[in-house]
Amino acid sequence: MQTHKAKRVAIIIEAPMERRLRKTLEDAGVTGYSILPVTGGSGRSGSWSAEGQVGMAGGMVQVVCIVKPERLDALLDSAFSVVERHIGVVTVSDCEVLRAERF
Amino acid sequence: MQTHKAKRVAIIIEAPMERRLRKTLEDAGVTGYSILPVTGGSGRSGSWSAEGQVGMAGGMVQVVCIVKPERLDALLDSAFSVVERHIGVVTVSDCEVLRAERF
Amino acid sequence: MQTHKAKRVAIIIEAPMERRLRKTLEDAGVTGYSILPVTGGSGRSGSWSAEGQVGMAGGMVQVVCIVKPERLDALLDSAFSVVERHIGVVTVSDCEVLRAERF
Amino acid sequence: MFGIKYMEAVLDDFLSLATTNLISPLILSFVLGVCAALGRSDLVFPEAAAKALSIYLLFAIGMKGGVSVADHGVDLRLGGAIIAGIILSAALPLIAFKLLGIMTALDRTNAAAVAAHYGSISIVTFVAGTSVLESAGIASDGFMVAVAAAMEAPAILSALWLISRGDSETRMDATLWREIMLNGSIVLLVGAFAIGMIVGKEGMADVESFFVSPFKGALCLFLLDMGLVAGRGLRRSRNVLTLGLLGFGFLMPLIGSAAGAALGLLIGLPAGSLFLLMVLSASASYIAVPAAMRVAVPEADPGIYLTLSLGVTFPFNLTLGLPIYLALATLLTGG
Amino acid sequence: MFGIKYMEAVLDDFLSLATTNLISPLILSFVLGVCAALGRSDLVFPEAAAKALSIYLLFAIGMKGGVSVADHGVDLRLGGAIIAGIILSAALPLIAFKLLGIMTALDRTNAAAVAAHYGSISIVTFVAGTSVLESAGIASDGFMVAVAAAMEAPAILSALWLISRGDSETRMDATLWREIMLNGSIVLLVGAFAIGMIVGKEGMADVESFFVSPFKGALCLFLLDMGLVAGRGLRRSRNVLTLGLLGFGFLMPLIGSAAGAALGLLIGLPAGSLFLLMVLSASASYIAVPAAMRVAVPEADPGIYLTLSLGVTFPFNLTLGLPIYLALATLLTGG
Amino acid sequence: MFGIKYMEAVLDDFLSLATTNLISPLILSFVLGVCAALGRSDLVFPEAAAKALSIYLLFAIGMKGGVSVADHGVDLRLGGAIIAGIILSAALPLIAFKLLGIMTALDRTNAAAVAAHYGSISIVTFVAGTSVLESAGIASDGFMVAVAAAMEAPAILSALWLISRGDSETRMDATLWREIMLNGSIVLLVGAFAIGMIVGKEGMADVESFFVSPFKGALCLFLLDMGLVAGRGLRRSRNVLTLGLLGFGFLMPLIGSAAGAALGLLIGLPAGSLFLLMVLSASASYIAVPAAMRVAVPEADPGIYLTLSLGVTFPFNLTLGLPIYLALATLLTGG
Ligand SMILES: Nc1ncnc2c1ncn2[C@@H]1O[C@H](COP(=O)(O)O)[C@@H](O)[C@H]1O
Ligand SMILES: Nc1ncnc2c1ncn2[C@@H]1O[C@H](COP(=O)(O)O)[C@@H](O)[C@H]1O
Ligand SMILES: Nc1ncnc2c1ncn2[C@@H]1O[C@H](COP(=O)(O)O)[C@@H](O)[C@H]1O
Ligand code: NA
Ligand code: NA
Ligand code: NA
Repeated sequence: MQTHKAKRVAIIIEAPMERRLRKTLEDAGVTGYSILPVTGGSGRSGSWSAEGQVGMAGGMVQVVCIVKPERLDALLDSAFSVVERHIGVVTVSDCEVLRAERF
Repeated sequence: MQTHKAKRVAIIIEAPMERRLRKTLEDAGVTGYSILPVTGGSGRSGSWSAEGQVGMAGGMVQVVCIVKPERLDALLDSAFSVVERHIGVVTVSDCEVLRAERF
Repeated sequence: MQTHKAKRVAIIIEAPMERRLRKTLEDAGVTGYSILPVTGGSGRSGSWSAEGQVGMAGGMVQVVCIVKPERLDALLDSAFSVVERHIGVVTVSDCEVLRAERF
Repeated sequence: MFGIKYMEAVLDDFLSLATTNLISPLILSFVLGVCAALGRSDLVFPEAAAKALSIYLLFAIGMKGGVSVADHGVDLRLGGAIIAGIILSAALPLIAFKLLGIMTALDRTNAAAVAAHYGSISIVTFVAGTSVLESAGIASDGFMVAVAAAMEAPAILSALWLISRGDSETRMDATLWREIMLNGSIVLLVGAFAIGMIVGKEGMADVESFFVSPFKGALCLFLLDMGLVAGRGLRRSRNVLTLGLLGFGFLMPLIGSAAGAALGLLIGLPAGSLFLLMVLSASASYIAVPAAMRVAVPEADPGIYLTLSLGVTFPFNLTLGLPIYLALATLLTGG
Repeated sequence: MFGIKYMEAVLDDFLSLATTNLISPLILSFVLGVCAALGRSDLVFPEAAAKALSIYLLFAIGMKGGVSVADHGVDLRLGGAIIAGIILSAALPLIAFKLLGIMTALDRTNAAAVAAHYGSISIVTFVAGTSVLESAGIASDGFMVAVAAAMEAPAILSALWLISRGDSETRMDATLWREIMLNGSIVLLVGAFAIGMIVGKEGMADVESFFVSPFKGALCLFLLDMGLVAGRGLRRSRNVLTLGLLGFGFLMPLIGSAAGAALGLLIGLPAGSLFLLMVLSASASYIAVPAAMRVAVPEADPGIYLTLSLGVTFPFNLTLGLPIYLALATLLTGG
Repeated sequence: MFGIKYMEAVLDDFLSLATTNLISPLILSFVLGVCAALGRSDLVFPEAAAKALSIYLLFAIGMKGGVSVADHGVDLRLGGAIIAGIILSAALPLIAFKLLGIMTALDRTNAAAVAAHYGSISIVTFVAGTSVLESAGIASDGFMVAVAAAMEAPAILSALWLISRGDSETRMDATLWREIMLNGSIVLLVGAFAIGMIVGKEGMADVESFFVSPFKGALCLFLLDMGLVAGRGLRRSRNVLTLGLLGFGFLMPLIGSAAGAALGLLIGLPAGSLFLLMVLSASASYIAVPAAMRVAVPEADPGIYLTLSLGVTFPFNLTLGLPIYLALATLLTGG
């Protein structure tokens, strides 16, 4: 099967910031991403879990974008402007995709 | 710790196609996969979020398979037969696994 | 954007083991991880899905840790002590992170 | 002279009916949801709660229907009504498809996909219809629930036939067919109907304070969520809504209800049941059919068919449609 | 002569009881769920809704028990019943283990894991039992809820002891022990029981229209979900079900109920409570014990123990078991 | 002499009130939740169910308020009460900020973030307050629901102003402002209030057996979950709770309620409404404000503000606060 190089960017960020991150990504021309729920975790600010919450203030979400390598930097710049003061974890890894024309 | 090379295939596809994809994978001899919920996203067909839905028609799921490198092509071929006309996003990346005998 | 090498460890394990894995990781000094829900899957022990369950005995969760490369072995050792007799799937892959000081 | 007086009385009736309907807690909850979504409030209904509520509503409405049939005996009209329903479900997509060809620029695939929705039904609109009937104190046949179930699927077949006559192919297979026939809402409706028929009034008494008394209140919350969903859908897809599509979304339910009225009169349905058949014909699916289209016709754009059925026709039926159909049904049966 | 007449009367009673039970909305809802799952309908109950319903049911049943104890004063039999329950829970796994050795080819670990389930209890079967009692107009002691809670855990200890006598090791530690003793359903049952005892009838009046009147209807929906789960489990695991296992799944509840009856008579329980102790002994756990086994005995196959307890014994108890146990309990107490 | 007798009578009243409150199913459910969480039971309430319950409670309380206003006509005091509420919400953070400066070592940002919570309100405390009023048979004005809604947001502005006077910057923009003003609970409260005003007593009758009769029972389950959340929060964050913070968490609600009492008397509120205004002033937000702080002041530590408002002040108000405020309100209005 013919595959093409791409980058997978995963951003874990506070749920109340989801809307802003989505908007920023869309403004930066990143049209493809998916959002996965995160139900718990641990970090410098202690550990948490979705069941122990009222309201969404404490929750996190993971935003996953698959992008062409050449669009990585623009994506990271715009994402960073949102997560900068926040606790978001940003990872980038290599991957291959089918149907490169979609990215 | 002793690790072994493997491939991680992640397929994001419409929820109503989940059953078919599962069946196709199982028919192709891929016995190991996990399904993760996707609660929102954006793509060429616009942006969506699970809360804004009635019925599952609009939702997506992510299917993750860890396979031995030599079984990658068979997996991709069978997965592609399902996603071909659909909006699925298929990514492949390298990884290492513990306990290779399980894959 | 300046990025730094890191490792992404993903562990899929039975939900009733989540607490133990968290504790073991924390005891081993791994303070950063996130937990993602898994809603179905298939493996040597057959296929399952979260909707067909009462109680959590049958469910799985995915624990994702981003760590500095030099801390990978300690993490794997401690994780393995938990998953050893269990059905957990452990994968390791390379990634890059922003803000290395956080890991 | 008399004719005009009569029409005036009918109009008065209709207006008071429309007002009662529009200021009922049900419709107001829906409107609140739409407004909250249009104002981009972060109010959301958890998906699981919405699904649970819909299971509750389907079970309750199915059981009530069954109990009422057990109570009044099976009526000869049952068979006629079900056949009428199947014919309507199968035929309306053909009309809708033609109308879309005239009013819009949709390609064959998208037009057929939209048409499928209008042949099938929206069970929530049906439930709201039974609430309106109840408030108006008009009886209806319990078996109309079975008619609703029978009308879910035939429309899909018609649409797939329309598509296969063009050059695109559809992914219709036995699996999909079983999925459609055994989709959750059909199974619940028919199953609860059967349970109601078996346990009868006596068995119902046991569970009445769960399935009957709180029903309307639960429907309020569900309509609040439907309003949120419809409003969010509208906001997101306003750009796909051309004037032609919008017009279709308002016109087609009227045509559907007229067709329903014609067949209903033919088989001699009384006012209440006639009204419900009109409501079913006027309503458009937004659960079963979209899921089937996603699988069978992935090329069709969900943005179009979901927005039309959920964002345009559903609110129209709920607010203006119901009183119109009820006024007509009473008029036509000389009630 | 008289004896035969009497037995005929008892049989008649039993048959009418069984019929009433089988055509109650509760059982029919369960059957609907099983059928939908076996027919591979896509009907699913959201996990969150099922959990919420079970919290509601546990809280309601616990509170009712507490209120009833507050009302009638603490009975001397309370202590006896709890001790009987603990003995049953600890002893039944030993019997089940032996029986599995005779009837099936399961290895030691799997047999012990299965056995643990049959010593412990299914609270939903208990709740359904109280519903059957209520319909039959037979009173029972409020403290039976406490007995149910007491029977959850001892069986696990017995099973782990069985395993540790073989060569495999189990993962039993203080953490697991605390998890078992403070598992959600025990905490809810005991907590709500205590609340009921404190607030009494008067406090209950405030919340009756939430916890009492809609109870049966809510139980219907929950049993619908249980039916879906049981049916899906059966479909997925039909190949693990050998004839021997199947036979065990039907036989063991009968043995359990007999043991329950013996101890219950010994401590002088009246008909209603005797019936409930039999139900508890006959029922098999499918929530607390599976979770504990997953941690303590990961080598045991969940496909076997879950399928047996949820797919075989639970439906058996719900449909045929309950009327059998009730007929016996009435017979034995000369009711 | 007389004064002491009177005080004794008041104290008696207060004690009996406190006892009634403490042994109500509501508070006991909360206590059960706290204990389960502190004992590390795995009892959890599914997130979706908790959200659904809170939507139900907000809708019900809003609608009841609206119906009551429709019933009694709009009162002149409505305007006064809303203005009083806004002033309290805006001013209390300033007091809280000062107090934190004296009692704790929090930096400016964290102190301001905590202060914001105490100006705003906890709607669950308010709902529990209305339940206490009902049990005590004291009437209150329906419009207090609108006052509750009006008090949600001003506190956030005050806190952001406090922060911006220091050197750290906040992320306040139009988007956040809209999010705060149109957050789910404000929209639900105000929307349901409006619906209640439109449909009045008559429309309410239709949905009473959903929104009114089961209300208290549903509140029990919700408080059980709140107890679980509060307990878990406490366990996780016990190390952030210095003595100073703890003292603040108990003292500030008393100060808030005193301020509420002063303004309430000034505008002539009768006992019931005065009590509710005191409750609103005493309570601290744990939904709307934390979400806003996460966005606007990410540097502030959620562990501090959530633990204080949810783990300390909420339980305090629920158990001891409510009877204290009610005794004072009756005393002050000479009731
Ligand atoms: N190294 C990591 N790997 C995966 N997730 C992390 C990591 N560090 C933090 N997180 C997630 O981000 C949240 C906030 O992290 P922190 O700001 O460090 O408290 C945590 O609760 C986790 O859900
Ligand atoms: N580049 C991408 N990265 C991650 N997810 C994507 C991407 N493109 C599409 N998706 C997901 O696939 C769905 C459908 O994509 P599309 O067919 O492009 O509208 C989106 O709503 C996303 O959930
Ligand atoms: N190769 C794999 N890739 C992804 N997930 C897997 C894989 N193998 C097993 N799993 C997950 O682990 C669970 C248990 O696996 P098993 O022990 O093989 O039955 C499965 O139900 C899947 O959710
Ligand atoms: Na229709
Ligand atoms: Na048992
Ligand atoms: Na306040």
